[in-house]
Amino acid sequence: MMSGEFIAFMGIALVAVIGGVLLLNLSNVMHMMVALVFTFVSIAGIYVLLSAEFVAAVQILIYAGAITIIMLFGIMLTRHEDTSEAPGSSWRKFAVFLGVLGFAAVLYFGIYNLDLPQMENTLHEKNTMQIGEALYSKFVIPFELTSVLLLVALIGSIMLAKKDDEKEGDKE
Amino acid sequence: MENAWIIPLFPLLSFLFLLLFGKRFKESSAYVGMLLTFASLVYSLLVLFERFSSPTYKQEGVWLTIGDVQLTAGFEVNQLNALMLVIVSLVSFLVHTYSKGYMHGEERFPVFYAYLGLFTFAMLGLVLSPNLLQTYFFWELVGVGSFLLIGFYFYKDEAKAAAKKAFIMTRIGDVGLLIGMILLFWQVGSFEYDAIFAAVAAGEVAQGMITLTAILIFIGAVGKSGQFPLHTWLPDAMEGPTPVSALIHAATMVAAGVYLVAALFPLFTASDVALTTIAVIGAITAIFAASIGLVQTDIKRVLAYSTVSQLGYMMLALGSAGYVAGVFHLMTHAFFKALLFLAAGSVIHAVHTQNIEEMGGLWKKLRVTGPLFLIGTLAISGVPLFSGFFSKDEILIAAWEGGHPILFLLAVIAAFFTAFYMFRLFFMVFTGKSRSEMKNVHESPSLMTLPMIVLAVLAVVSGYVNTPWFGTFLGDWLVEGNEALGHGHVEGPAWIMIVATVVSLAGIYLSWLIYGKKSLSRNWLGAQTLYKVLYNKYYIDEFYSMTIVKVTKGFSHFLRYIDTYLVEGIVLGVTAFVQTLGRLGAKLQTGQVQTYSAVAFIGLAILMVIFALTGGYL
Amino acid sequence: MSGVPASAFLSLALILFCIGLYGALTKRNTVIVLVSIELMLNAVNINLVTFSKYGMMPNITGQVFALFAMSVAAAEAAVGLAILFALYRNKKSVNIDEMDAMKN
Amino acid sequence: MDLSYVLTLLVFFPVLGMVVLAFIPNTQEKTIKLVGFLATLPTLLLSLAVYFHYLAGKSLEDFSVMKHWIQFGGFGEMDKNFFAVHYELGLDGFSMIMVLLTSIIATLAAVASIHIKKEWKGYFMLFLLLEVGMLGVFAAENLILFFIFFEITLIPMFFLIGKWGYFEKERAAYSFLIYNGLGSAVLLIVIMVLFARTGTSNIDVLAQIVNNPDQQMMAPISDTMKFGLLFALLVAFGVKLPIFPLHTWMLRVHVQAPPSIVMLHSGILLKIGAFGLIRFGMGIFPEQFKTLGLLLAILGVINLLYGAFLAFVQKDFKMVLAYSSISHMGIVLIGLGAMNEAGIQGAIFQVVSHGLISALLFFLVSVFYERTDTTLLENLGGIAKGMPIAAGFLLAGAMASLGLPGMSGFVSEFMAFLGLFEEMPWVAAVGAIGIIMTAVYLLRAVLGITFGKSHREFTGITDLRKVEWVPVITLMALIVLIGVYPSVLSEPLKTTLDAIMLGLGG
Repeated sequence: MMSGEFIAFMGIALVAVIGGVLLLNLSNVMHMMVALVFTFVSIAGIYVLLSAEFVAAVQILIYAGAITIIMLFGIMLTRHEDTSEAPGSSWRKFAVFLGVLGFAAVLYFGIYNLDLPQMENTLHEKNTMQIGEALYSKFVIPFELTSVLLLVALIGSIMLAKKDDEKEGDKE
Repeated sequence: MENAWIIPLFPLLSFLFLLLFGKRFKESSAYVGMLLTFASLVYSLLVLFERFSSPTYKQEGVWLTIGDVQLTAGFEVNQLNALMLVIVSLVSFLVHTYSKGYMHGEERFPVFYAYLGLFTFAMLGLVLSPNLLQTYFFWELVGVGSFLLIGFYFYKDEAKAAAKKAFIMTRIGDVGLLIGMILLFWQVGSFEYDAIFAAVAAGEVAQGMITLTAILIFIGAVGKSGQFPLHTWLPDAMEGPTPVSALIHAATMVAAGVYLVAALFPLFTASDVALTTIAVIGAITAIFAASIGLVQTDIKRVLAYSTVSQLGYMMLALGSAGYVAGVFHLMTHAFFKALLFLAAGSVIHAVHTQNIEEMGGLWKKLRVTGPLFLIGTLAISGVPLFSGFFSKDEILIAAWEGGHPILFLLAVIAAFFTAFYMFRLFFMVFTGKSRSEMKNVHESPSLMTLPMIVLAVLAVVSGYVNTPWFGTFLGDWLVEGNEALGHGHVEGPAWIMIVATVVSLAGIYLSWLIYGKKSLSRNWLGAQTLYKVLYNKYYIDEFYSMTIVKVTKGFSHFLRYIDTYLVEGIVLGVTAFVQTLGRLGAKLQTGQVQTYSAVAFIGLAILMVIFALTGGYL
Repeated sequence: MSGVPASAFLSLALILFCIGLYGALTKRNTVIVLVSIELMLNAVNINLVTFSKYGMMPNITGQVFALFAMSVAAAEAAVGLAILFALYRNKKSVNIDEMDAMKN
Repeated sequence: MDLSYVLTLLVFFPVLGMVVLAFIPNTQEKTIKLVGFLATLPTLLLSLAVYFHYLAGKSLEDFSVMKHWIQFGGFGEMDKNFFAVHYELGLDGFSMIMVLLTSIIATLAAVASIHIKKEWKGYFMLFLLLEVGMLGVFAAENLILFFIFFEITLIPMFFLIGKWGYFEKERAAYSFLIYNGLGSAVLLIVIMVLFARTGTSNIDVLAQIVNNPDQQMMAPISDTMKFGLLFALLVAFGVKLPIFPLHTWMLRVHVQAPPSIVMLHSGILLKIGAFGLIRFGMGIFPEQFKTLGLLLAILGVINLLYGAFLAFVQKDFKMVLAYSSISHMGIVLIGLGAMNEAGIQGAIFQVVSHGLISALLFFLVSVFYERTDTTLLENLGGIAKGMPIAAGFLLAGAMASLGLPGMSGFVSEFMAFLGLFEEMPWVAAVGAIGIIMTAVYLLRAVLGITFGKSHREFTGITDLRKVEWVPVITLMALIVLIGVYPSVLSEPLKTTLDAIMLGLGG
């Protein structure tokens, strides 16, 4: 059971969980983001273990690269020195914690009973090529739609970020 | 006899006809009523004579089906029923005739006759019933007829109260009857008298159950026949027109209780406890009502208490296994008591008061009514050669043979009382000085006197159908073919007859001394308290209104508080709860998406946990 | 071939998802809330990829879906941040509990 | 001959009346009243025709109609009836009698509506809609249709009470709506659970499926679940019936609504509760229902006594009648609680009988109110002097109500107690006190109104008018008919009863 793969999994998973827990427990926003980068990267490792090399690459590119950077910009552009938690919301935290715990327990109950036999698969062979074939044949329409979505998001973000400037400009 | 069912239909026709078209006929509606009751009478007589020569006839059809059980309705002509038919239709016809004169000038004359028709119909139906259910059916209808007639003068508050009281008091008894009847039904599987008797005789019913049902049914009889402790309605019922008192509250309906016990006699004889209960209640009622009758001043009330007392007598007879004695007295009593009431009505008609203190010396003025009243008085007092003598003698013998010396003693004392207060009544009304204010006193029209004469004749001679001297025809006939009813005539010691005679004569003599000759003080009771107690009828009414009525009212008010405060309070509480919940919910609406989603998520988590724990499906 | 059972990956995904959920529901800084949501999306992606390998019929579709999810997530992050900037300009705060415009 | 259109026509004919009414200007009082009355007639005639059709020995199934209506999900390809809601109307003995009763009382209530003083047009339109709802409730063959009609009755009632009632009409209307709305909500839950679990809402099919686990295509319904559903049904219909302590809304409605509406309300709408309990409670969950026998019997006795004792101290005649309705519905429960033929038959008889009697009494209330402007007992008295016929009928109605033999009240009361005495003699013995109390409070109230000293201002009042004779005579005749010859009711009920008894295993 203690195959090399398993050890690798345990290590990566540990890093991911620790990153998550740090996200929750650190008080400095910047530190939180850094902790999260660890998680994102280890998730990429998990993808590798799951024979999804291309996804792992994309994960690092998008999450560890793009999104984290955007978020860091977001933090820095806004007031981030305020790290104190809102007073009086501890009851809510506790309730949410209980809820999350229950939720996790139920799902774990489901996962625990799950017994998926491993099938022969060829995912690890020419993974990127397989993805490319699927994307450009079977999923070509969603793929194109995604590009539309990204374009919309791009324009939308610009509009949202700019519009008030103009308004403020008008006001002034 | 096959067409005996038609007998009750004549009065029913009279009822419906007069109800619908009575207004047009005014006082001639009396002829409609008289004609139709006369038809009933003739037919009843035919049935009676036919019954002498042929066996019991019974015919039934299905009335209602409940599952496998079929409830039947029909009619039965046996000895008792045939006899009762004649008694009822006869008295009813006579009262119809009498009322033509008595109710003259009454605005609601047709209504009165319609009610009389309804009552007669119900009573005739009652005595023809072959099963308990049908008996109950008519039993209640009779009660309604009585109720309507008591409340005939509806604008009088007393009449209203009396009618209500009569209905409710008898209703209490009826519920007993209903329960007893239903319990018996589930034991026997039928309401038929025959089936019940057969089951009882075969020992299919547990002894305890027999006693229970018998006593419950007897409670029905107690209510209807004004036995202690449900007797108070009967004297109050005298608020009704006097002919009604004669018909319903003397001769027929109140005797229905006795009839019921007689009709179910085999059931009662199967339980000694039940019989003893009947005898004891009867004896208590007899002495108790008689003692109240000693001091009453209202002519009709004296007669009413005497009725109660006599009914107690009949119950005593039945309770002592004296079937014949009870039925015999029922018959003679129907005649002489109806006579007395009609005569009293005639007196009231003449002097327009019911208070005997205000009467006196009427003998000379009412040359017909006076002697007739005397005949009735002699008969009820048990003076030899009159009908009451023979029937009372039978009862005393039955009580003696029944082995209850104390009950026998009570019966003798009650007989003494009866003779005393009846002659007190007679002397106070007819002898002595005539009051100056009574000038326009005149005899009643012949329409009223004729029925009385018929009844007087019967009051004298009806006793001779069952005497120790001229044969016990009635008794033998009544029990013919039915051993469960006991012997036709019980030979009792001869001294009982002598005792009865002596007692009644003594009562008359004492009464004469006090009220006739006035040689004894009228304050014969001496102690005022005793007089007061008797005059106020042992405060039974007061006792009831202090206890039962008060408790019922109190309980009702208590429930009303519960309803208005507790039940409504719960409703208000629920409303308040919902409102609070709403306010809480409103507070939750902070406008923060995070809070909303937190709440939503917690809800989801709770649901998931519940589903996981219960396995998804309840 | 692999010694790691599917449930291990799923469990990891579950833990990450729960962490993300907790963060999204309790953190006060809006940026962190957004980030937490990204973490939840990631957890879902892990599931997708896991089932792509361990499903009844292993195929590439799961991975393709994960890719789609990522691109949508990227777009979402961009738009979310843009909204955040717009709000920040008006309110001078990124605290989520001060965003209660829905209340009135 | 295809008779399947008859029921549709019967149920929806009043709608035609509504359409006609819509074109009549609101000022033409006489025309509106006439049209309103006429619109109830075809239904009455049709239901009589159905009754005679039945009497002629033909099957009631001739009238069943079924049209495909709504299909949920894609199950239609597997089985056309699976998760489908049909438009199905049909009658059995019991529902036929209820339809007949409804159409009779609706026509008579339309006659009684002559006492309405304003907004005739709106009144009659709502009135007719209410009639459609009531007829539909009894004719519906499946739960969803039943529920739709059930709700249709609520809305017109709300407005009829709230607009044409007396002083506290709004409060009465709201408490009516809230209680009944909650009741329907609970009912809806039951219906939906059954529908989701079995894929059908047809009552007969449901009765089969629920009780035969092997026929259940999906997860079986556990016994606990059945109990829960039955209990929910009890609450839903208990509000309607009403069962203590869910009764307070009904008092307000009785007192505040216009008497013609109370005739319908007390005569028919309350009966929907009993109808539902018998049809669904007993029909679908017989085994569970059986175990509730004692509970029902005790609830019945409580209802009976509670209503009776409270009626005894009321000051308003309408309140007396309201509590008397509670008391009489106790008898229905007693009969149901007995769980034997006598009891259930008694309960159904009581449903019909009380419908007739309370309609009669409330009609007379409206007659008296129109002439005296009061229903307070202390202000009334000696009415018999001025209007002897109406007073006589009031007395007769009271007699019928307190269970006088020869009238319908007796038969039902007798059978209910007959049934209960077999099963639970002690409970029944306690309940028997109610018979006495009924006499006590009814006589107190009725004699208080009719007997006694006549109030001076009541001397000049007129007795029953010609129009007013119609309802009084009709109702009285029916009451006496059932009382004297109960087989007119028991014969049609026979098949229904047999089916119920079969379900109860007795």
